[in-house]
Amino acid sequence: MILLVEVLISALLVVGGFFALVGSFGLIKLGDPMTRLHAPTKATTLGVGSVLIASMLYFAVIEGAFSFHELLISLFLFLTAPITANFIAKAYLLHRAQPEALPRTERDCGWANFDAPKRDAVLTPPLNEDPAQR
Amino acid sequence: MLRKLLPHPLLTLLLTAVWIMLLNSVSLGGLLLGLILGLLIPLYTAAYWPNRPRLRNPLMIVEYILVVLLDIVIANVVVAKTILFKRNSAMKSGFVAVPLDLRTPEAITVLAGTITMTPGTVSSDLSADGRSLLVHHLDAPNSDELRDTIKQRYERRLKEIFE
Amino acid sequence: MIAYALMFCFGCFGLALLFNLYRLWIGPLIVDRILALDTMVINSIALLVLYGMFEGTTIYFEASLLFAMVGFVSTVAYCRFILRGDIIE
Amino acid sequence: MSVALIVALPFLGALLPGLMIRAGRNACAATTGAVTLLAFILLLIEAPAVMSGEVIQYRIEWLPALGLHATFFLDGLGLLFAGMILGIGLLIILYARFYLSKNDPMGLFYTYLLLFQGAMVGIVLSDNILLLLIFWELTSLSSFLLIGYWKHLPEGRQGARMALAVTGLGGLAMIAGMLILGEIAGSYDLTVILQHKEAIQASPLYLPALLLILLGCFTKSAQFPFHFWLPHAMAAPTPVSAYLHSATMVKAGLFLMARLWPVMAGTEAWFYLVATTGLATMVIGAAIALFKDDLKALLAFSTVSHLGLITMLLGFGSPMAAVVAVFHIINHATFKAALFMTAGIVDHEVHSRDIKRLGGLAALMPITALIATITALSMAGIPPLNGFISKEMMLEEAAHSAWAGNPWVIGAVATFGALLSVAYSFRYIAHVFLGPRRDDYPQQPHDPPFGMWAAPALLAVLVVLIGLAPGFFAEPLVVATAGAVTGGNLPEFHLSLWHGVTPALFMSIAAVAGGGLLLWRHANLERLWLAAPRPEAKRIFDALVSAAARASGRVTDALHDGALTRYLAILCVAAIGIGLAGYLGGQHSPGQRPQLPVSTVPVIGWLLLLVSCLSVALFHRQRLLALVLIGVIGLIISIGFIYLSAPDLALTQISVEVVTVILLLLALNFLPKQTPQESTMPRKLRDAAIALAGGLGVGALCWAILTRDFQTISDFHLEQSYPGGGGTNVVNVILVDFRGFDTFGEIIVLGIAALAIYALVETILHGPVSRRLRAWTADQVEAKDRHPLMLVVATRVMLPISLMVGVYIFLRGHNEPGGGFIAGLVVAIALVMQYMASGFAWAQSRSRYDYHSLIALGVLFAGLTGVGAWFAGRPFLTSDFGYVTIPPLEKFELATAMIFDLGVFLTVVGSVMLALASLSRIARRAGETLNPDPMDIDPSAVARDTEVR
Amino acid sequence: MNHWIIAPIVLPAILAPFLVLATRHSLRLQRTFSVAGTFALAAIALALTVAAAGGATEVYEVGNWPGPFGIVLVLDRLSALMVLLTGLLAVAVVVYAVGSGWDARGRNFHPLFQFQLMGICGAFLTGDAFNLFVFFEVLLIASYGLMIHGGGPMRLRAGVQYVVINLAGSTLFLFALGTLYGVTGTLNMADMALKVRELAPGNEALLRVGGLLLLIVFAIKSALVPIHFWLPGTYANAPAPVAALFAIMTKVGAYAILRVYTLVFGAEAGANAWLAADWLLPAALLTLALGMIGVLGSRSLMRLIAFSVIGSVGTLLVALSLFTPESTVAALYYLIHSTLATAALFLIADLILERRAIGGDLLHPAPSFPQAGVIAALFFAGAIGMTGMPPLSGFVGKLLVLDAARGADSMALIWTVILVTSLLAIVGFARAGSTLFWKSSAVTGEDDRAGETLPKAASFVPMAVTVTLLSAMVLLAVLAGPTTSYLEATARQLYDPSGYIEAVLGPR
Amino acid sequence: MEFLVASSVGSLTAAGIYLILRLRTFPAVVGVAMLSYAVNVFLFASGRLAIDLPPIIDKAATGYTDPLPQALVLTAIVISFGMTAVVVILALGAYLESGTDRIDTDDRAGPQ
Ligand code: NA
Ligand code: NA
Repeated sequence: MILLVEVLISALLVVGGFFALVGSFGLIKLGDPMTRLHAPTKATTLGVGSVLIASMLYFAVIEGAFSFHELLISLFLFLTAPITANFIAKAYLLHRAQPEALPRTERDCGWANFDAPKRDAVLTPPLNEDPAQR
Repeated sequence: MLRKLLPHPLLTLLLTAVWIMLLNSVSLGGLLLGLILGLLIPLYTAAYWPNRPRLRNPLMIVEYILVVLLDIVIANVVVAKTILFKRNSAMKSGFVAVPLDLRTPEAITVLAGTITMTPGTVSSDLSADGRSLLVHHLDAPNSDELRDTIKQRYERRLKEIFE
Repeated sequence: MIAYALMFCFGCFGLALLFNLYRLWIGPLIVDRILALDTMVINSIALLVLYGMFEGTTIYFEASLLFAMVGFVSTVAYCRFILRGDIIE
Repeated sequence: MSVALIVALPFLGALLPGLMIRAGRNACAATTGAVTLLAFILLLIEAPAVMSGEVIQYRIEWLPALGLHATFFLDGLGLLFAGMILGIGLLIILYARFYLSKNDPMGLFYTYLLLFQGAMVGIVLSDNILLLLIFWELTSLSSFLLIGYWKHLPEGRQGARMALAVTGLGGLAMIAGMLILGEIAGSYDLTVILQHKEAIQASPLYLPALLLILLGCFTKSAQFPFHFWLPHAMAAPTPVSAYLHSATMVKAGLFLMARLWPVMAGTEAWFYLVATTGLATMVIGAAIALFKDDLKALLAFSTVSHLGLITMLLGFGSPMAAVVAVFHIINHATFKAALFMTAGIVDHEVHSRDIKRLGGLAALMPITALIATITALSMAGIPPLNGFISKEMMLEEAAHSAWAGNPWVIGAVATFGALLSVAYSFRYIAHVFLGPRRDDYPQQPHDPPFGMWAAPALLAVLVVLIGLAPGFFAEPLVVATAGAVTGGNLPEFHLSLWHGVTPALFMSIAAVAGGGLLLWRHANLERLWLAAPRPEAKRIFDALVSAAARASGRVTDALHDGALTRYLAILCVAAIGIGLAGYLGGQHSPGQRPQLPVSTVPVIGWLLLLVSCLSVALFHRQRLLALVLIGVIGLIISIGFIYLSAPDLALTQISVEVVTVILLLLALNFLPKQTPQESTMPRKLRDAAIALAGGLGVGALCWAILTRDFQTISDFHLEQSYPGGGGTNVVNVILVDFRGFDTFGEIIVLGIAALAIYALVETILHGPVSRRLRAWTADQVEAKDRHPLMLVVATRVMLPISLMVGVYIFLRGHNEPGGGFIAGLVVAIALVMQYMASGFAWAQSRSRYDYHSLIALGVLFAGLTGVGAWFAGRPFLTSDFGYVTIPPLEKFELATAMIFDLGVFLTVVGSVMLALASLSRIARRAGETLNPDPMDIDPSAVARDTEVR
Repeated sequence: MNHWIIAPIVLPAILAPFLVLATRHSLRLQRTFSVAGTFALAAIALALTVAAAGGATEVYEVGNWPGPFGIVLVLDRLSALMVLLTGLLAVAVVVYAVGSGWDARGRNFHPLFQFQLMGICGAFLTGDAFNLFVFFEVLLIASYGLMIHGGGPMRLRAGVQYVVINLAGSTLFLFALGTLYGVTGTLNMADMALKVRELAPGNEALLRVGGLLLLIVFAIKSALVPIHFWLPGTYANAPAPVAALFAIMTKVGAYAILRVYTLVFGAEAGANAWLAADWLLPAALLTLALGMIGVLGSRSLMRLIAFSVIGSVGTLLVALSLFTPESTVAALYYLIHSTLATAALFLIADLILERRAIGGDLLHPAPSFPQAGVIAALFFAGAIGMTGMPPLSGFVGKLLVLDAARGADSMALIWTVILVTSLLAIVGFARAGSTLFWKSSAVTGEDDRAGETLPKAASFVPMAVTVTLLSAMVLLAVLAGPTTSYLEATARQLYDPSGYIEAVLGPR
Repeated sequence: MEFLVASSVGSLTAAGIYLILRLRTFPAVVGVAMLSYAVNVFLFASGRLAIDLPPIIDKAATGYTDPLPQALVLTAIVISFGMTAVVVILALGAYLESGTDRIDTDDRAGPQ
């Protein structure tokens, strides 16, 4: 049983390392920033994910103490990775992409990067009061 | 009254779980403290989360998660293969617009996140009215197919969960 | 066996970091470098977890957690700077 | 006691004129006069005793560490000078009452005058040479004020400054001289010093002391080549010139030479320095005086000449010469003060002091003319006036003195000096009062009121009386004084008008005849004089001072031009240099500590760090990139800390780094995004060289420390952490307990930083910046969406989780890595995340915490936790802890350190947020609008809104 | 344990947040509490000085942890004196700031001021090297806030320079501390003194590196050439009352030099005894020279005063660098004097600048201004103080310094530099004063009377403060005897550190 | 390992020094940040290096690294954070007020 788990852990580690490596390799191999974005956002998450699972198993089985920390880290990563990717993509689009070259939104407005929010917020004039004082 | 004291019951549950995860051990005291914090913290943060959506079908979440996890694993293998074995010039990368039926911001976010974490796609931008999603694909010969997959596989399920 | 796997894994993540460094060095866009940093953070988190396993201790987990949180915030901050100039508006 | 009182009275009275001026000018002058008179009377009371050879002393201990004491003594010399100062002072006060116009602030004048008088009396009555120095400097200062009294006149300003500079120079030299003298004699008390002639003259330090002291004396007494300041000081009101520049201050130098005569005189050095200087001054001063057209200038240089005469006499070093010197001091004081006053009267009446524009005044103002004539004849040395007697005696002494073996040089030169003296004295009479009556005066001059001529008239009477009966009117005083000067070995002498047929008589006759001849040919000589090149002392002085000022300005400006980069380079070089010197200055043996093994991953981290450092240096001009690289470096250092067993450091470093980056990004928004390429290549190379040297130095130092073993006090902390501090995380226990005081200071630093930032932003937003900001436009392309939906949603989930993490890190800090500081940062970062997502205004409107109060509360919590220990009778910040068990829960710990840590937490959150809030105000002023909604587009809200609106 | 020892630190440390918390919106309340607190601080300092005059070195173990393991505060004659001087100066400055309205020209003046006092007192009282660093930082960051109080482009740019240079200094401080800890394994200064005595010879070089780097740090604070460059810009651009408070800042550096290099590197430090002396003397002489050259060469009033501060620091450090009891007495006496003189001059400069509508700070003739007569008198007195002329204490101080240099190897050089630079200063101040006051009255003739129309009440408090500072210099001269006898006892304590060490570490 | 740490401190210092000698405020601020990284690591290293011996009291621990420098570094980090914050805002204020971000001023004419 222990051996099985050891094998499993080892496999997870190897897989994790491999994917992480591929992800970072993609980061240098791929030719265009938008495509480069794919590599780390996916490969790395699986890489780290595998390592985290391996770690949980390791502590639970080998060290005999359950560890939930890893779940929390995974939660954080899964929550944040898409946002990070989204922002990097937006930053790239803003400076490098022609809005015309992008597919149409099929709505009566453009992409948020280039077109002001459709239902514009009711903008108030600048306040003179100090927000820190209220 | 109860809603005021317990603005986010699910969140309270989540936070208590987070607390246990943080403590890395289960004990009565820890659970109690976690529960207290899980009650108190949402009281403070509720202000930052107005118009919290109500989940229509929480059980559906489990199914969704399983689907996505599976897709992630597959996606990784696919992307790894693409990166390792395909010449850059041979990749058919590009953008595709995905019109959205979802309206809840939370649901849209989950969808966009899912897209980013799964095969060769990254959610890059929303349309200015929030009803269309700009997706970049690493290597997809047929972008219409991709769009349909997204709508079928993920958006449909999310619609069931959230709206 | 786990030890060997760990070594392998250390090697992979180490090499990954070097790749990230390469991207950081050549850029060419600032976005590329931010992406490289973000990837570095994620690889570091994995390294920390591996190190915890290696030493058999869990005291480094908070650091990983914090790395995750902080990496996210700083990447968003850099991007927001590019996007809007003012990161808190 | 009364000696001290004589000195003190003028000072004590100095405030009175300023007060009395409200009661009128007469009251003001009367008060001043009364003060002086009182001092004078006190002096006269002591006079008989002094004349009979007694020395009156008074001593107050002041500064034993230095040997500076308020000690006074009154002997013959002191009596003469003090009498002169106070007596002539009285006359000057009277004269000035009528001289000063209604526009002149009289109270101020008398105040200055009394200050000066006190200082002078202090000089002549001091028994302690350090005390004497104090009064000496005070005369310089008060005379500065008096000379510059007419502050609207440029001559007055320049004259005052010149006098101050020259006498200041002398005064400083004198300080050194006096200190040396005190060193030789073993005391600063004159009465002691005067006993040590042999010791002083034998000391190798005698010559330096002599030179320095003489420098002081010569400058004060306007001896060649320092004679030039005196005529320019004449820009002062005439009473000042009469008082300072004839009767008193210029005689301070003479006084000191006389005072120190018993121990300093009699050596070759003394003779050559003093006698030669005196002789030269006498002739040069007289020559200049002859060709001065300004009455006061003429008198001023005549004063220079007479001072030279007296100096020469003192320089001879023989007791009889000293007697003559004393006698001439008295005579000069009488006739010269009177002459100044007549010059003042002429100026006052005619509104001109230019001899060329004067003449024939004898008919218009007979009384003045009479006084002037008598006193001028005395100055010329015409019998039967007092000037004649002392000049005869001087020539007698000169005739008997040899210079470098040459027996007649001094006699001849002295006779020539006397001849010139006759010439200018006659000129004063002939060209001003005699000659045809002129009608071109702006208004008819006439004799002034009695009050104004009374004083000079009294002096003129004295001139005659002493001339006629020197034995009666002057001899006792001369004996007493000269006795003091010579230290008791006074020769037999008798003052009389007729000395018999001596060489001096013939010299005198030659002088008078020659003088007359000179005056007769004055016009021709003047042409020659004007044609001859001669150094204009004032111009030289001015050029010197302004050159010094310019050079100083240039040096100062060149060094302190505001080039911070150079300052920093110098600092770096200094630090590297002194470090290297320190290293080379002591023994060094290489360390023996076994080194830790190196594995692959750390090497990779090291590589990352090195490359990042290099990149920052190379790419720093792209500022955003520099910040990204800072992020990388922070990350690697944090990992390094973890690897090297410092988890607390890693947590702190990484969270501080992100907040720093955020702050820098916020600031960068309004700064240029690129640094222009402006350093030259040599400069870059220079900086790179300094940087490399610094890096090498620090690296080597680090290496040297890392590779050696040492004993440290932290074993105690490891041992006591749990039993004494109640925590297993030793670092945290050190922070909140062992060295909680450091942490207390540290959070205060943080709090102050936030308060200062807030204050700064407040200030600039209320200034002109505000306008500039309103016109500010973004200098880069902007995305159109400010608050993208995805980020907002993600942070909604992240915020509560992050807060949970914050609480967790706070609570565990005492036992595991964490604590209030890191927790504070985590919470702050979580809030920042919220703010980044939904904007400051919206987020701020959701939580109404006053960050000022948060900071203040934090510091107060921490501080009051510390103070709390007082009530338990323990020192500040003494902690207490205990374990609590509430069934069925596990045992848990409560510690006061937690409250302290809570203070830390609050301060951190408050400070970070206040700093961010302040920065966001700048953005708002730059035209950023407030967002009422948390995200740009909320598709569901659109649906809802269409129903509501 | 005498809790009063920590009061000069805790009082402002509690008062400042209280001011922020409770009185932030009421300037009147802020002023009341801040002034009252400052007076209380001065009173406490006086009491501490009286206590210290008894001769015993008192130790306060913060957190009840014994030295060298915890942080200790040490009250001896020197620290008491410095705290007292701080308290008195602070009273003058805070009253001036309130009276002149300077405190209302920006936010948070009083909290920052109190924190500044806390930092200064802490630096004087602490017996721990790292804690000294912390207090240095407290006083520095508060000084940053105060220095830029009121804003303005020049002030802010000068502020950047001031901060950057001091950040470099703080960095160096940590390098030095790291080195010293790495060699001696301790942070407590008394303990460090013992460790230095027993040091293995092979560690000597590193110890010296640490010790000398520390010297650079203190030299930056005290504005020693060639790292004095920060001072003219900073002081010339700081608000005048703040510059007046900064009079004590350079003294913090001087104090630290005196403390560290008599205690740790004193007579018993073997091969490392008097480590700083050889470096300090030439640098101090240069400082004195450059400072006074600057006085002569300055074209603006604030800069002139700033350079005179550098010059006075030079004089002080010349005396200090001789490291004899006599020279230390002279140095400390001069320290007190120059603190008063500097503060007085900056306040007088403020009185001038507040009134001189045309010409501002520049030493060019400009029309006369209200109350020019009175202010001229004050300036004259201030200049007398700074140039070291009688009857103010500067003269006594200078005599003490000269006297103390007697017998030193470089006596002739020291005397020459001190005396020649005095002349430069005299000429410089005379030029400045006659330009400001005499030439000014020449420019417009005689409209001094314009001043009579100015409300006198508004300027009463500032003038009274200035006069008080000037009078304090007279008093210091008159009381030179008792003062120096206190200082002699102080020097005895410093040159026999066994009392200090035993008080901190217990008898051994 | 010691060499890696020492040389890292050295290169951080070198980069920091180079940057604080630049002519604009922003690089100087970055330089200051680099220097504080350098000195923090240096101070930390003054307690010598140890791997996997965190100063957390534990019965199973085989030893502990020196906790004192760590505490000092924590304090130093926080302080330098405060300082960096002030200097960057000050630099911003100076730029907004004066329109230039040059770090060198021209003091020769004296302040205005
Ligand atoms: Na304690
Ligand atoms: Na801390």
